[in-house]
Amino acid sequence: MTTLHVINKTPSESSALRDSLIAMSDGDALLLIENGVYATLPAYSEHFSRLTANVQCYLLTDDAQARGLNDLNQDFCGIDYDGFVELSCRYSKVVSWF
Amino acid sequence: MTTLHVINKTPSESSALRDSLIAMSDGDALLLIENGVYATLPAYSEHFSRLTANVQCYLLTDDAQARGLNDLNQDFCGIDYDGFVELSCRYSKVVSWF
Amino acid sequence: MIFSIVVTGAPYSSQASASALQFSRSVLKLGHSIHRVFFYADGVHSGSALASPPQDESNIPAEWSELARQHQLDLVVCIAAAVRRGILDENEARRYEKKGHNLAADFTLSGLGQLVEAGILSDRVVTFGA
Amino acid sequence: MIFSIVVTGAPYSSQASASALQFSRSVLKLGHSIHRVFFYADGVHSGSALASPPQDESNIPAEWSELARQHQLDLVVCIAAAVRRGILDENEARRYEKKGHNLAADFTLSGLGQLVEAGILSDRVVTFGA
Amino acid sequence: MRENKKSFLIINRKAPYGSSAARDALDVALTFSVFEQPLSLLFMDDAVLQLLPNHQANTIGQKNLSANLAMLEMYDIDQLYVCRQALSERGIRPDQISLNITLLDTHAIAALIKQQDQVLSF
Amino acid sequence: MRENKKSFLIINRKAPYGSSAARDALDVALTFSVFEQPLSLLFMDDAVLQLLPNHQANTIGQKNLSANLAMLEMYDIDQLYVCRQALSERGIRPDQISLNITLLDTHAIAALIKQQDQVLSF
Repeated sequence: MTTLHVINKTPSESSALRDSLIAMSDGDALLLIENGVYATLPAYSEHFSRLTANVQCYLLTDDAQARGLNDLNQDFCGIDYDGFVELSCRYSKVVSWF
Repeated sequence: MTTLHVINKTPSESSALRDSLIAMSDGDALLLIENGVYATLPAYSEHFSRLTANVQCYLLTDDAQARGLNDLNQDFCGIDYDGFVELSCRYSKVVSWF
Repeated sequence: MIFSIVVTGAPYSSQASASALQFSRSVLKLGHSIHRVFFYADGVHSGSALASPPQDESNIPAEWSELARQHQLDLVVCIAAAVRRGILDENEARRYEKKGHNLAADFTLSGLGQLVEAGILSDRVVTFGA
Repeated sequence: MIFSIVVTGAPYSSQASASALQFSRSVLKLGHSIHRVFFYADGVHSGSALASPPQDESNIPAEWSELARQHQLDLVVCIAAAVRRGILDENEARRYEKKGHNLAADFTLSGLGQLVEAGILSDRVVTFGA
Repeated sequence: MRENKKSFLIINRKAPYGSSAARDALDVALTFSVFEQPLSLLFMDDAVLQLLPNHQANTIGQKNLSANLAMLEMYDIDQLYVCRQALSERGIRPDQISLNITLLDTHAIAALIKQQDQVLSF
Repeated sequence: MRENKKSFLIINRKAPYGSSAARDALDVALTFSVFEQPLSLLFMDDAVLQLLPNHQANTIGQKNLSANLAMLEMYDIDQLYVCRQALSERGIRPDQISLNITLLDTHAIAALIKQQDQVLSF
């Protein structure tokens, strides 16, 4: 069964991102929300180097825009809350990391 | 002026310890309280390797005992709340990291 | 699909409750249903009737109440987490001999069984944590 | 020496308020004085009159009240942080047209100026954060 | 509700006492036993610190978490998984843990999560 | 209270919006101006993320922090220090920051803290 992993903390304020990457399987997806969107800063790209091409990466644009992250990282697909809900349906479950 | 640095988070739940070590001067002291006492586990000793002998390291024994940390790390001097107050007086100010 | 939502962060202190509210609106807009919203840990403050944010800021407890009325949502606040944090309904105020109560309209105090049951009966459980 | 204490974590959610209470007791026992205890951010929940923890757990708001009465402590809850989080005294309840109020006895709502003034007039300010 | 049997996993990631997360997670786990649902617990990151023995939480006015952890077995919640990397990063030896646990490396953690119907995080 | 002049430092360490810490710290800073006390602000760790331009916090139902940050200058709070390491770890260039800031390396941060009478942390 596939999983949508939702991360809402920066790499500095919690080990949520690190732990989620340990827990990811091929075919899963990763969604950054709230302070989690800061992980799309290019300086943090090494965190995602372990991920295979079979893990899709998303970020919530509402949270990115709120924080002035307008030059979106090309490795992440921006979605809105409707997209968040659609992803929650497409994957068999949602796991939150905070 | 000297500073008592008080840290109440584990190395994993916050960058409080790391940031406090950046901010420390010779003659300062460091006190671990609440979840901060877990940093006395020997596995975390490398965090303190930068510290000079001129920085005294303390831990609050109430919090260590609560968490089953009875084999106290010899690099840390155990104190109770009265000792915490005395340290707060001895150093010119207290800076909390959380 | 049937969703349940779990909120464990307090409004104004964390973004969890505001995010959960936005997510819930989208769930309903897209034609899915919400079996229950369960407020746990600091999330219980989402059910405070006394929260009084400045007028130019969103009133998150009031927005939950409004969404609940529009869509007959079941907003359950964990009773054990709530009473220790000072969120009481009329019954609990009586039990603990307190003069007032502050659980907002459209919220109910109940036990953790409501969270487990929501997990069993929902296709998706989405947690907004602090 | 003159101390002031700052608490920014909520009881039961973080250890901040409980630690601050223990520290304050030692300050007073050792013959120092406490100019003020200032509750900010989630620390404002320390002043909830409705907090009803189980009988075998400590009632942190009640312990603050008791310590305040014994030592004439000035327990100040930040008014802006409090009202948005649903901690109101009688005045604020009237201002926001709320039916109840829940600020515990021996606590006062006031502004951030009380924190700055405490910093100026105290020899030591010790923050217990969440 | 027998037709609704689902596999549940509770992920624990926080140290005890400093926040309410550890106790909140255990309270949920104990509630599950009433519903007779398949339940596993996973201890990752700082949550492995919950498993250290000899807590004396009365020194800080709290109740021992160990008592609640010991209740898991009584309630037949025996699928207890522990992240091996989290233990070793903190220098905790498996023989210091009195509960009957299964150590998992990172690949096994991903596999455990993959096979669950629902996951709750704390 | 002129005889009571003390130097104060507010240490900011948290990202904006996800928690109230950034706003709480700024509200305290603006309050200081009324008391005419010497005040410095230090941005470390995730707090440097507060300094990115073009916030649109209305998308998440909050008020822009940038407006409050801009008020610091109006209130003559001009001792704004930023941890150089925190910026570079996040790939933020100093020229992206519109406020008039002073970059500090780690030794200078220790020296700044050393010279303060009181420090408040957020």
